[in-house]
Amino acid sequence: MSRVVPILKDPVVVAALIAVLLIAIGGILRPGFASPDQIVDMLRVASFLGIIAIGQTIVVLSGGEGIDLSVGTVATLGAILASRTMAGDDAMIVPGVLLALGVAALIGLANGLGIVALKIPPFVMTLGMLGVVGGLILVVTGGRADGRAAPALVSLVNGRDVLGLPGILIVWLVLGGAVTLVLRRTVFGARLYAIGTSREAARLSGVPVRRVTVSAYVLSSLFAALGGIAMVGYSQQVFLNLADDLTLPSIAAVVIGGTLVAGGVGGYLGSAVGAIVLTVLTSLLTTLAMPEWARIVVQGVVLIALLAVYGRQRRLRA
Amino acid sequence: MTAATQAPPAPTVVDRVRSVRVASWATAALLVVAVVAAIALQPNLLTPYGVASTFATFLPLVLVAVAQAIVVIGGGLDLSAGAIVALSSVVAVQVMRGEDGLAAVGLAAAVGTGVACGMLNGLVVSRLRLQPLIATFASASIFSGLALLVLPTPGGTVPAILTGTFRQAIATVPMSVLLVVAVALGWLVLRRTRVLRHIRATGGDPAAAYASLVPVQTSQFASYVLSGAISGLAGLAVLGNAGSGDPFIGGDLALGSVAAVVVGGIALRGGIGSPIGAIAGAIILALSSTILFSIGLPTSWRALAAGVVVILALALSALGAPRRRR
Amino acid sequence: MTVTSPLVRLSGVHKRYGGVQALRDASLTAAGGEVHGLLGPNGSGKSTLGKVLAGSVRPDAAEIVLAGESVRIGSPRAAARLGVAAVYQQLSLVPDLSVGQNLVLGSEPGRLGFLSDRAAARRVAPVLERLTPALGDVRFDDAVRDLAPGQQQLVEIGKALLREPRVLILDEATASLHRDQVALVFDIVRELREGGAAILFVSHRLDEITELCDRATILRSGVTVAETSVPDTTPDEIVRLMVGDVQQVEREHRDAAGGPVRLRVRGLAGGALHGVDLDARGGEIVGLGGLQGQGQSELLLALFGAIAAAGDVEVDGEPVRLASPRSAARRGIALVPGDRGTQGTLPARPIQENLAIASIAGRARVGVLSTRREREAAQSMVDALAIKIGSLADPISSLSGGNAQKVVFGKWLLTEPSVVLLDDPTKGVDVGAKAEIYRIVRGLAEQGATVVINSSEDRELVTVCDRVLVLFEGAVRATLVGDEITEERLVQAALRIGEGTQGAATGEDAA
Amino acid sequence: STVSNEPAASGDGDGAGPFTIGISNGFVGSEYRTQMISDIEDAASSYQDEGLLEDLVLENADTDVNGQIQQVRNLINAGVDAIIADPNSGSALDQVFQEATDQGILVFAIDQAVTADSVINVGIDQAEWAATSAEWLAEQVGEGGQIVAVNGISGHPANEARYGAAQEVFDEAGVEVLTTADGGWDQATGQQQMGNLLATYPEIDGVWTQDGMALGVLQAVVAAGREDEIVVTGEARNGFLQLWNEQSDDFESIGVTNPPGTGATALHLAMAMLQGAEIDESQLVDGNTLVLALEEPVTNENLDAVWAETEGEGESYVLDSILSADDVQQFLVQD
Ligand SMILES: Nc1ncnc2c1ncn2[C@@H]1O[C@H](COP(=O)(O)OP(=O)(O)OP(=O)(O)O)[C@@H](O)[C@H]1O
Ligand SMILES: Nc1ncnc2c1ncn2[C@@H]1O[C@H](COP(=O)(O)OP(=O)(O)OP(=O)(O)O)[C@@H](O)[C@H]1O
Ligand SMILES: [Mg+2]
Ligand SMILES: [Mg+2]
Repeated sequence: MSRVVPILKDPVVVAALIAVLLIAIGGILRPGFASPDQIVDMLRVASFLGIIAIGQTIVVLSGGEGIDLSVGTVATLGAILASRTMAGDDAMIVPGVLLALGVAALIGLANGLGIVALKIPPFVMTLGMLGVVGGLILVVTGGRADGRAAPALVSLVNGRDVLGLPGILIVWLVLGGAVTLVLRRTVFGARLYAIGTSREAARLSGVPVRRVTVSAYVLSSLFAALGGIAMVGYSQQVFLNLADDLTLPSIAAVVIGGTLVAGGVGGYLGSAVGAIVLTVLTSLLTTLAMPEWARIVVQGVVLIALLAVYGRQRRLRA
Repeated sequence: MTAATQAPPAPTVVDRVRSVRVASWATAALLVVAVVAAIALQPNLLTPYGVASTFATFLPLVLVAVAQAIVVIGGGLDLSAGAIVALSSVVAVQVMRGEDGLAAVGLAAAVGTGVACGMLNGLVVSRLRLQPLIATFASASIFSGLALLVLPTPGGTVPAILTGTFRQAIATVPMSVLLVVAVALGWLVLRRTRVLRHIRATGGDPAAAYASLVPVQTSQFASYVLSGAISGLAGLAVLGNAGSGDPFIGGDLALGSVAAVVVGGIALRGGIGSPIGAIAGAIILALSSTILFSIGLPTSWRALAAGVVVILALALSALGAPRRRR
Repeated sequence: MTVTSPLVRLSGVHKRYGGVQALRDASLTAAGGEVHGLLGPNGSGKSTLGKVLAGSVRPDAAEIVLAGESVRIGSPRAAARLGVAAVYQQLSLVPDLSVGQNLVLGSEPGRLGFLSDRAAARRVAPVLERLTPALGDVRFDDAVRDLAPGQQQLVEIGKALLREPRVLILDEATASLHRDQVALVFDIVRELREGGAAILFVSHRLDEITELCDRATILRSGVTVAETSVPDTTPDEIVRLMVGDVQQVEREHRDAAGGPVRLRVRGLAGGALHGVDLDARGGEIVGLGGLQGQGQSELLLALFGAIAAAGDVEVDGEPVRLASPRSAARRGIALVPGDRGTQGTLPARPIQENLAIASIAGRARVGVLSTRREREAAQSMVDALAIKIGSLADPISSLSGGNAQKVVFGKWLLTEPSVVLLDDPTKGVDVGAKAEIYRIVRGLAEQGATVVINSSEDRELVTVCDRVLVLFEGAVRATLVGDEITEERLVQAALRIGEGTQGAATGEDAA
Repeated sequence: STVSNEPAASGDGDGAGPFTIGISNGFVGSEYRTQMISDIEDAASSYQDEGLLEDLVLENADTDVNGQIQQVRNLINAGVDAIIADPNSGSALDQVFQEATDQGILVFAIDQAVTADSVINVGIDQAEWAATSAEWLAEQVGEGGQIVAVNGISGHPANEARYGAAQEVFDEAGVEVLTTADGGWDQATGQQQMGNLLATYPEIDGVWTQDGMALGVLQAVVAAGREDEIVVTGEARNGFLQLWNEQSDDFESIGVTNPPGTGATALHLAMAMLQGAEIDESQLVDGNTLVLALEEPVTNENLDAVWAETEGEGESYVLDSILSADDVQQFLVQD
C-alpha cells in the first residue's frame, strides 16, 4: 500500500490513468469509442502532436523560461517543403524530408541565437518567429501550398502495416524511446537538465550553456518538422495552415506530462501521455452531442482540473 | 564609516544570467522612429480623421497591453486576455441592445465580466497554484466558449453614443487620443496604490515578498482582477470600433499584448517595468503594420517582413538593456 | 540568568521535507531580555525551527506559546501580528524595489490604499540612521540590487527592526558581514535585549555566540540535545555538545613548496581588478586576504573565465584563455564558488548528477554515458569525502549545507584539477564539516594541486594557508608567509593598506 | 493640420479616374483566398493597362477583426476610391465600413455578407449553396436516412447560414442528423473529426460537409473502407475531384462551386460604378446584396468533363467563376 501512494503522485501515471478513464467514459457513452480501431485511430492522431511535443519537451526542460511558440508553423512549413518536393513520388521522400529538416534546423538556429545572443526572451522570440515562418510559407508557396505526400508516407501513417498498427506509431515509439535515452543517458541530456536547473551553476561547472540552449531550439524545430511531415502523410495533401494549431496543445501536453515549466525536471514519457490525453479528450467531446460552446468550455475546465490534480506549483509556506 | 561599506557588489550577483530588460530609451527611440516613418509614408495620418481613427484602432491593444503589463509585472501571464475582451464585449452588446440609455449598464457589464474572468484566472493561479501560461490558455477556452453562448452568431448593435465617441473631439483633440492619454494617466494613479506595490514585489520575488509580509496570493489575485477589468474596458473599445458584437473578436490580442509588453520594456520574469512602456510598445507594433503597408511591399512578403520587424524590435529593446553593474 | 516566565516556548515541533526529517520533537524556550543562541551543525534544523516560529514553514506538529498564550502561527503576517520578526538566512529582499520600499514592504503607510512616500521616508529614517555607521551612504531611493551583500543583509536587519519585534530571529544574519558591521548589529541586539525582547541568534561562529548570547539551545539532527547558559560553558564544551567529539582543527602549514611555478598571473585586470600578479607552485595553498570586497572573489572568477578580465594567465607554462569556465576547466582549473545555492549546485537534480556534471564528458563514449561508470565515480567521491547522503538519486537540495559543499568539492575532484580556486568554501558550514573540508584542501595540496582560497574568516586563512596575499582595491598589496600569518597580522595588513600605508606589512611586496 | 481632411477626393460617381482600389483580406492561410486575390489582380491588370486604374492597394494578412479594422483605416488613409473586402466578421466591420462610405468611398463585401447598408455585398447565396448539396444528400440517403454533419466554425455567420439551410432540407426530407462536429474549415481537423464520428456512429448513411473539409472527411471514410456505404457531399476543388476520380464508378458525390472569383466580379462592378454607373436597386436583396447565380454543380455526370478542364490547375485550385466587365452590366442601370 505504501508503495502505491507515491506512484499515484507521479504525473505520468496520473495522466495515463486519466487517458484510460476518458476512453472508458467514452466507451460507456458511445460504445465504438473504446473499440481497438478507434483507439488506434486516436493514437495515430496523437502521434503528430506527440512528435512535436518531443521538441517542446526539450525546450521546456532547458529552462530559462524556455518555450517554443513557433513549432506549429514550423511543422506546417516542414510539411509543405517535404510534400512539394515529394509531389506524390516515393523516390523523393528522402530529399523532401532532408530539405524540410534542413530548413527547420536553420529556423531553430535562429531561435536559439536570438535567445542566447540577442537575449530575447524565448516566449517573444519564438512568437516573432511564428510570424516570420508564417511569412516564409507565403513567400515559398505564393499562397498555394500544392504538395502531395508520397504513397509510402501515406501508408506509413494511414496504413496498419506493422503488426496491424500504423507504422507512424512505431516511428513515434522509436523517437520517444530515443529521446528518453538521450535525455537520461547522454552528455547532452545531463547538460540539458543542468542548464534547466540553474544556468549559472551549470556554466560554473563547465557546461557550454549557450551551445546546449541553441541545440535545444534546433531540436525543437527538427521534431516540429517531423511532426508536420507525419501529418501530411495523414492528410495526404498539404495546405497552408496544416499544423498551425498544434503549438499550444504541444505545450499543454508537456505540462500535463509533469515537466516543470521552470525547466530541469521532467521527461518525454509524460509529454507523450499528455498528447494522448489531449487527443482523446478532443475526440470524446466530438462524439458527445453537445453544443460547440459547451465543448470549448468543457475542454478548458477539464484542462484546469487535470492540472489541479498534480500540476500545482510549490506552496510559499513550505 | 568603514571601507567595507563602500565595497562594490560581490561577484555572487555578477554575471548571473542576465535578465532581459528593455531600457526605456530603446522603447522611446522605437516609438519615435515608428511615428516619424508612419507619418512620412502616410501623410494622411495627420488629418483629423487619420489621427482619430489611428488612435481608435490602437485603443483595444493599448488597453490589453496595460492589462497584460500588470499581470506580467506581478510575475504572471495572461493568454486569456483576448478571450476576456471577446466575452465582455458580447455581454455588453447583449445588455445594451443598441440603446444609448443602456450604455452605462453596458460599461458596467463589460467591466464586471472582465472582473469575473480575472477572478477565475486569479483563483486558478493564486489558489490552485497552476502555472499561469497554461492555466490562462485553459481559461481562454472557457471564456471563448461562453462568448459563443452569449452571442451565438455575430450581430447586435452598439449604441451610437459609444461608436460616436471616437469621432468626437474635445477642443479639436480627438476623443480617441484623449482616451489613450487617459489610460496612461490612469496608470499613474494606480501605481501609487499599495496593491500595485505588492503586485510588483510579488513579481520581483514571491518568496521574499511572502516573507516580507506581502499578501502574495491576494496580490496575484488582484493583478488578474485588475487586468480583467481593463480587458473588459478593451471589450468596449472594440465595440466602439466595430459597431456590433462578434464572439470571435480579439483573437490576436493576447499574444500581441505580450509582444507589446516586452517591446515596452517589461521583463517577462516579473517585477520590472511600467505599463506606460507597454502602451508605447502597443503603438510601435500597431504602427509597424501601417508602415509595412505604406512602403508597398509585395503582399506575399509582407507577413515575413512583419515577423522580422517584430523580432528586430525585440532585439533592439534587448540590446538597449542596461548592463548589470559590476 | 534564570528563566522565570518565558516569552517564547516552542515544543513538540516536527517537520518533514519529503524524505528528510528536519525536526523531530524539537523544543526551545527563551525569555524576554535574553539573547538566545540556536546552535547545531549544518542541517540540524536551526533555520527550520526559526521559520516555524516566523510563520514561513508549515510544521507537521508544533506547540507555540508566546507570553504565556498558546498561538497558531499560520503565516509570516500572523507572526508579525504577534510581534515576531525574522531575518532569514536567505535574504528576503525584492531586488527590483528600492531600499525604502523594501524596508516598509508589507506594512506601507498610506491612506485609502494609496501610498505615502513621505510617511514611509519618515518611518524608515531612524532605522537608516541607526544603521549608517555600518551601512554607509545608502539612501531611501537606492536600488537594493545595487547594494553589496553585506549592505543588503543590513537592510534586511533594518526591515526586522522596523517591526519593533518582541521576538527577533537572526538566522546567520552576520555571516556576510564584516567585523565592524557585526559590532553594530551586536549593539542593536543588546539594545533590543534591554528593551525586553527575546532574540534568537543563529551563527556558526563560536566567538559571536560566546560574545553575545546569554543562553543557547543546541540542536542535532532535528532534536534539541541541550540547553545551556553560555557564560557558564566553555567553547570546547559547546562544540562537543554540537558535534560530539571532533578534534579542533590545528593550524598546520608547511614551508613554501619547491618546484616550478604552476599558476602564473600577470596584470590581470577588469571589473574590480586592477592588475593582479601572482605566482603559485604546485602543492601550495595561497590565501587571499584583506578587507571584504577588494576583488578577492572577482580574482577567482576571472581566473576561472567566469567574468570578463584581461591579462596573462599560465598553468604549468601553458597560456590559459580566460574565455569561459569551460576553457578554464579544460586547462585543469576548478572553482568552488561562493554562493553554493545559485552557483555551486543544481538544486532539483540528483546528487549523482551534481557530482558528475563537470567531468561527464570524460567518462562518455561518443556522448553516451555509462550508468555504471557515473555511479562509481559519484560513489568514489561520496566515500572519499565522507559525504552523508541517503541515496545518490536523492536531490542535492535534501542535503545540509556542509554536505552539499562537499558535493561541490567532489564535483571538481573528479576532474583531477591542478589548480583549485576556493571562494569562501566554509561559509555557513558547521564546525565538524569545516574540519573535514580543511582536510580535503590539504589533501589536494599534498597531491600537488595549487590551491587559491578566499575566505571571509581570517581564522580560516590562518588555519590552512602557506602564504596569504592581501588585496586592496583589486591588486595584491602585501604578502604574508608562514609564521607571519596570524589573525592580528591579517587585520593589521588589511587596515593599514586601507589607511594608505602601502607595503607596510612584512614579506615580499608583490605590488 | 495642413493635410486635406478628405482623403478620397474623387468620391463616387462620374469621376474621370484613374482610380485607386483597395483590397482588405484578413485571412491568408487558405488557397481559396490566394486564388481570390490573384483573380482580382488579373482583373485589375486590364484596367491598369487602359489607364483607368492607377493602383490596386492590397491589405492582405492574417489578422483578427481589430487588425482588419486597421487594414480598412489604412486604405481610407491611403486615399482609395473603392474598397473590396473579404470581411472577418459579418457585423463587426460595419462601423469602419460606415467611416469609409461616409467619406465617399465605395465599399464591397465579398464572400461574407455584412450588415452595414452602405456596403454592397456581392456573392452567392450561402443558404442556396448549402441546400443544393443537402438536397442531393437527402435524396441519396432517402427518408429515414441517418447522417452526421461536419461543420465549419459554430457561430460563424457563413456556417450558420449554410447549416441552417441544410438542416431545413434534412427536416423536410425526413433525414435524421445524429450529431454535428466542428472541423474549423480545416482539412486535417475534418479528417480527425470524421474518424471519431465513424467509430462512434457506426450506423450512419451519409455525411454532410462543406468547403475545405470534404477531402479530409472523404479520406477518413476511405481509410475506414466505408466509401461504398457512406455518402459524402464533396466540394468543387481539384484535390477533391482527384480523389473522387480515383474512386470506383459507383462512388457518387457532389461539388457545388463557391467561386473565389467573386472578388474579381466585385472589381468590375467597382470600376463601372466609379466611372459613373449606378447599381440597379431592384436587383438588390435585403437592400444591399447582389446575389450571384450558382454554377452547375459537379456530379458524376459531368465529373470527367470538369476534371479534364481543371486538372492542369494544381491541387489547390478551386472551381471558379468570374463575371466579366460586360456581365456585370446586368446589375447596373445605364444612363
Ligand atoms: N525546503 C526544503 N526542502 C527540503 N529539505 C529541506 C528544506 N529546507 C531544509 N531542508 C532540510 O531540512 C534539514 C534542516 O535544514 P535547516 O536549514 O533547518 O538546517 P540548519 O540547521 O539551518 O542548517 P545550516 O546550518 O546549514 O543553515 C536539512 O537536512 C535540510 O536539507
Ligand atoms: N502554530 C502551530 N501550532 C500547531 N500546529 C500548527 C501550527 N502551525 C501549523 N500547524 C499545523 O500544520 C499543519 C498545516 O498548517 P496550516 O494550518 O498553516 O495549513 P493551512 O492553513 O490549511 O494551509 P494554507 O495556508 O495553504 O491555507 C496543520 O496540521 C496544523 O495543525
Ligand atoms: Mg540554516
Ligand atoms: Mg548555513
